[in-house]
Amino acid sequence: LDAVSVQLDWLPAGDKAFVYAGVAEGFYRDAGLEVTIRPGRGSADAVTQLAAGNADVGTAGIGSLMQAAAEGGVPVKAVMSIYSKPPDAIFTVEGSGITDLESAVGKRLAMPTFSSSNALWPAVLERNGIAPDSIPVLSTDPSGMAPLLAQGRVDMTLNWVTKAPESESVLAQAGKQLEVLPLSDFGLEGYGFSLMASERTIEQRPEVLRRFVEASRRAIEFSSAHPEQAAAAVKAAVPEADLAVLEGELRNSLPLIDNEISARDGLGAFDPALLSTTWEWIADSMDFDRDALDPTSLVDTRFLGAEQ
Amino acid sequence: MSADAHERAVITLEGVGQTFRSSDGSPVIALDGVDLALERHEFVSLIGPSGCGKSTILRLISGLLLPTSGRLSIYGKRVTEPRDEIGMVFQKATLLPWLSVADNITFPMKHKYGRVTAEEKRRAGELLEMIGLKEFGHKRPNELSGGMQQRVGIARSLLHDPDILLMDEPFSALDALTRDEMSFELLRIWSERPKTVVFVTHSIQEALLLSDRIVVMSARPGRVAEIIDVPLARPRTLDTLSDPLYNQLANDIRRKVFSRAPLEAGGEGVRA
Amino acid sequence: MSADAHERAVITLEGVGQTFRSSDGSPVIALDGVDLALERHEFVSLIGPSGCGKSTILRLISGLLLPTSGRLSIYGKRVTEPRDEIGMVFQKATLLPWLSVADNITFPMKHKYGRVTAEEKRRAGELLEMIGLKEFGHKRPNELSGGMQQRVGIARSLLHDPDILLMDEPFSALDALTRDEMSFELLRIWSERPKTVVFVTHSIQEALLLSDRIVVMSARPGRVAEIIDVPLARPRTLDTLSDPLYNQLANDIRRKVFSRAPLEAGGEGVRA
Amino acid sequence: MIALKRIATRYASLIAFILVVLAWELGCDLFQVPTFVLPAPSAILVAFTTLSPSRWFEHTWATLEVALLGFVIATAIAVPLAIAITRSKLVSRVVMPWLIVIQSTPIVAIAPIIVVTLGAGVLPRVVITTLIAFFPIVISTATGLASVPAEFTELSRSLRASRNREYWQIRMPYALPHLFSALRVAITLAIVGAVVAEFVAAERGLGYLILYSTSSFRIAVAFAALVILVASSLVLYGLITQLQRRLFPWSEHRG
Amino acid sequence: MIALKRIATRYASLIAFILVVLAWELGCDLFQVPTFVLPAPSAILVAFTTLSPSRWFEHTWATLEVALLGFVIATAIAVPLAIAITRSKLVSRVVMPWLIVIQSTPIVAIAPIIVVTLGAGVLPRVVITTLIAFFPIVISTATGLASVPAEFTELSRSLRASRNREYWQIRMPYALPHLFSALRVAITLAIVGAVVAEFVAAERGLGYLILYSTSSFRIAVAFAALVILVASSLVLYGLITQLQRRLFPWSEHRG
Ligand SMILES: Nc1ncnc2c1ncn2[C@@H]1O[C@H](COP(=O)(O)OP(=O)(O)OP(=O)(O)O)[C@@H](O)[C@H]1O
Ligand SMILES: Nc1ncnc2c1ncn2[C@@H]1O[C@H](COP(=O)(O)OP(=O)(O)OP(=O)(O)O)[C@@H](O)[C@H]1O
Ligand SMILES: O=[N+]([O-])[O-]
Ligand SMILES: [Mg+2]
Ligand SMILES: [Mg+2]
Repeated sequence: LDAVSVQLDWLPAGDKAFVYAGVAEGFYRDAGLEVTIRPGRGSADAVTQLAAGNADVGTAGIGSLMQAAAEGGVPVKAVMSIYSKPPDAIFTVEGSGITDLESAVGKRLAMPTFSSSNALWPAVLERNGIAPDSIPVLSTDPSGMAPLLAQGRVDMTLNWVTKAPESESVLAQAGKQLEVLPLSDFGLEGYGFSLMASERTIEQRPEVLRRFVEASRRAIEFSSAHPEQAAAAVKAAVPEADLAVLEGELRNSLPLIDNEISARDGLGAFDPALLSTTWEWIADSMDFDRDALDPTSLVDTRFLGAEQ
Repeated sequence: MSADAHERAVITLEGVGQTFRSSDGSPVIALDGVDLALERHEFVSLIGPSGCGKSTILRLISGLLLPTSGRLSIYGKRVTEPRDEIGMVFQKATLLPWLSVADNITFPMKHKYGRVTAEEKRRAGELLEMIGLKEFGHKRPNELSGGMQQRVGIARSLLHDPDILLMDEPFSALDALTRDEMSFELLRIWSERPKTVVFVTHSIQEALLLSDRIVVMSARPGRVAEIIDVPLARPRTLDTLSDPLYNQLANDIRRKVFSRAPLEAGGEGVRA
Repeated sequence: MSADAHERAVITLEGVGQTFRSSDGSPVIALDGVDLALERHEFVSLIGPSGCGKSTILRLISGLLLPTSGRLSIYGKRVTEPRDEIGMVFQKATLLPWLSVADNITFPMKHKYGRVTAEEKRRAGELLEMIGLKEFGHKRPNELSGGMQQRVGIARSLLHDPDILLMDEPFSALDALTRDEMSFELLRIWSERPKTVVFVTHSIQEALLLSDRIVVMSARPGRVAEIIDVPLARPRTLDTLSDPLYNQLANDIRRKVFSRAPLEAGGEGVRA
Repeated sequence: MIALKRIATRYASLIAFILVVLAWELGCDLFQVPTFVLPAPSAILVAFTTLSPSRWFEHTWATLEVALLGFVIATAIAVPLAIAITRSKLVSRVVMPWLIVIQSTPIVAIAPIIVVTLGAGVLPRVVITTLIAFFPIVISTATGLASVPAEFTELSRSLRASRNREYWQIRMPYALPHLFSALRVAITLAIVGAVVAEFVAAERGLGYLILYSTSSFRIAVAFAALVILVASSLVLYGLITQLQRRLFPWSEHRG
Repeated sequence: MIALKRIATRYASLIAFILVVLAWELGCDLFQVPTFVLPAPSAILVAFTTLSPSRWFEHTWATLEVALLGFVIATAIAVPLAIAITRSKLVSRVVMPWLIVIQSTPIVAIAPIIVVTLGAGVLPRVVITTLIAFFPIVISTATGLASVPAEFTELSRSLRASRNREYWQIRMPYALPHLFSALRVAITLAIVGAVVAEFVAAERGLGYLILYSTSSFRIAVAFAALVILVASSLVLYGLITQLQRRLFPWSEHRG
């Protein structure tokens, strides 16, 4: 078996269930791979760990990779897209009166201090013709956001749709109902969560990588078909996880994976046009020159296998 | 002592014993059944071998230590804690290293009442002069010699004019001349502002010159071996020192002290 | 002193001065032009008023302090740091509070050589007995009286049988009897294992009983006022104390010391 | 009455503990504090059952192992460093600024470097813990070593002892109360340090569990982990105090 | 030669600093260390220009304000607490365990509570900083207060002074070297605390800038912020040392 270490972008959760399912269901073993999983501390951390050679492959938001590239470059490439839609969303409570961006003006928004969503937010507002400072923003620790919303200290939070189950359970304790407004409804487009590999892996172990990508694709398809089993695979590896939450997270991530775009291009593909759009959102929100880099240079789709 | 004397007593010790529990667990009997009654404005000296409990008696009278047996009272009241009217000269100088010499002298007022009056500062200046350290007021204690530090300790105890003065070998680090000066100064202060004084010393002559009575103690466990009246006239002056009675008394006491001792010697130590 | 004597000298001070810079910035001249030569195995006492620089001289000889002027040498070599052959009794007892009394006595060996031999432990036991604290070996210094602590300090300095012994008022906290005992013990040790001793004291009798010569110092700035030979026969015993010459010498010195003093008194302090 | 008072004094900390827990429980009940803000003690107790005892033990040991290793290494580095600093002005001048630099560098800021350079094992976590715990030991010990009364150092100098012996036989014993007070601070810092290290990089441990639980809003589990963490701290703190009392009884109160 | 040596000693820390920076620069160059791992000093210098001076000042002041407030409040709480603990065995028994509890609670674990209860202003950050900085002050000061020689406390008792005066006029001056060594530890902890607080809730400050920059791969900017942070720490540490030297010259070395 070939050893492959997988760097997750965050702690084990339902949206990463496919890696665990891949191990539990033997997809990786069948592909001749011995996979070890390393939980991470954010996309930037995952990209850095890959760049530094501490892991062979990993998962991270492609925005982080683009940012890293714009800031000087890292020896990491995206080898497979997982989310073809952005996960960013507004969470609010039912009956808050917030149904779109116009009705959000003057309401208080909490966002996690260090999240890739933050930079996108002003750009989304501008595209919708809303002055960014018309919505007061509170930066806070991620673990404070749902409680703030439940307590009514803020009217909405900026979040990922995959995180809805946890927020739901917190709101439920306060007798409130969660309302999710995906930012894609307000024109935000682009790739998100992706499978990445270090250039060293790409150059030195292309065959292993190809097998890993292929096995991962099977694991993703398995997970979207059998969310309960995929969630159970995570639970088996991480006893402190909550099975229901895991499954909820996974289910919430499925529309980001399985949608009209992936139906059109196939799972894992990077459409150059959508890739450019993704980069333009990043460039605009982070004040990079749109011409600073060619986003297609950051992806390497050679490992996607026969289907492509 | 007469019943009358007992009534006039300021400080009374009745069967006072002090047993220390030492770190190795064994008890050390420092004092055993000490009876003593000091009259108002009396000057009493304690003499006795090293380790016989003289300092312990002072610590008991000062209220720093409570007797493990017997009864100790001041003005008829059992002593349970330190009292206001007491001034103390410790065997070690215990000057505060962060205060100047002058501030060390006024420290009792500062510490007791939170402030030092101009009058007290003036008096501290006088005392500094009396102890011969006029130019040393601004220096730190660690810049003084051992004897100088001891004198500062004496000055400190005199500042607040205590009613009861407890002095633990206050002159031990002083040369003969300074010792004389300090003795006569002490007598002057005592006669101007009478107070009850308990004075620990190893010098029979010093005890004779200063005291009304001398309490001779015996070695461990400390007991009162004898109490000797000093019939020398007051005021005592330089002339007292050449009084034949003074020398005769000194010899008498010496004989008594040394007769109880293992080593027979001809005088107060080497001072024959 | 003859050129011959100078040659035999173990410790020589030539024009030694010591000026301290005090915390308030002013200089304190502690010693000024001190000339002194101590012969091998000589017993010399230093006497002088409090603060005249006696302790400072000992600290200079021990190498703990370097003179600010003049030259100090031991065995012909300029002193630049402490030396091995010196034993020191400090004016303050400076016992280590975390060691037992016995361990304090053997501490110099432990500290110098890293270990204490069985022989040294035996010797420490002897010294404990000599200072009358046999049962106190296991106690902590803070459980001893002032005089007891002082005796421990003496025992500590004697353990390693130093060639040069510097003693700063070692008997000041002792009663007359203990003082006598300790004096004769010191003389016995000194005659059995000869050493050069510099002994600071405030007692003329003590100085006479012990020394070959007495160095009388004058007050600040400290200078050598006079050096007095002591013609008393050796060995000195209890009989020495009743020798008429002893008493006459004491009176002579007293007169000399007191003649330089502002206060005219009839004796060594109150000890007329 | 007096007997009652004596009992009250002896069990004061226990009584205070019970009172606080009761007040906490009742307060949560009374003010309807939601569990996602502050779980009641009863909720925390329930949370203990969500993981198997062996899993709890695994997490606890992962953290304690790092904390103890970090503590021991921090002590082993800090004490010689404190000695070197008090011994030589030059060393002090050169080294002190760097110690302050290390101490005031927020670990999270350089965590990626540490993890990147040291890999993913227990090593980076031990290093982080050590970095967090060592500074107070250096400072307190150096202060204790420097505040030895001159009379004791003169005694040492007069004996011409080596400076090593001066340090080990005089300055160190004198500084022990301060060394031990620093060790008490350091053990709590080591625990916090191990947790911080787990926030930065770990797959298990109480810190990891806390991070994991709070990020998924299961505050009660996080508090259960916190309870174990704090209890470990208290026990280790008490052990150090006991050690001092046993080995160096005279060092508790000087004089 | 001797003159040279003297100069070397005086400027030792400067020389060491220059050597380290040079070695760092050359090392990065030689081993081709990528910027996302460790930027070279020259890259950090360049990074300073990516923000306007006024913006740097804004971040720096945001952090220092919190650090200084936290430090002052921590001192104001810790010193009376240390006094209370040494004064009364009962207080010590009841309070100490809770102090250890607070000290060994990783702040990030209770971040939600802090954010939810205290809002998002400067308050929660000051509270966090205070919590992180106060414990070493309590412990060191209490140790200093308790190690006053018996002869001084007897002097005080013999004067029948109030216990307040015993503390302020005898124990406190005696404990000053230890209080100040604790303050030096506390100021560096306060800086770290302010940074940690910014991780939990802030939209500016050097800690915010560091995390923000690392998460967007501007490691050089993060290091530039770190340089300011560390320099502030060094300056504040030096100020406390100066303060001690000026106000309490006798407290630097006792005896
Ligand atoms: N804190 C203590 N713990 C144990 N024993 C003590 C303590 N203080 C004093 N002692 C013992 O009590 C006895 C009397 O001591 P004290 O200091 O009163 O003697 P003293 O007469 O003043 O002697 P000196 O003339 O040497 O000062 C001694 O044997 C001493 O060992
Ligand atoms: N560290 C110091 N700093 C400043 N002055 C000092 C210092 N040590 C001693 N002195 C001064 O030097 C002089 C001599 O001091 P020394 O201790 O030698 O006197 P001494 O003869 O031993 O007196 P005593 O008999 O009182 O012990 C004194 O005036 C003292 O104030
Ligand atoms: O500062 N202390 O040494 O505790
Ligand atoms: Mg005594
Ligand atoms: Mg002296």
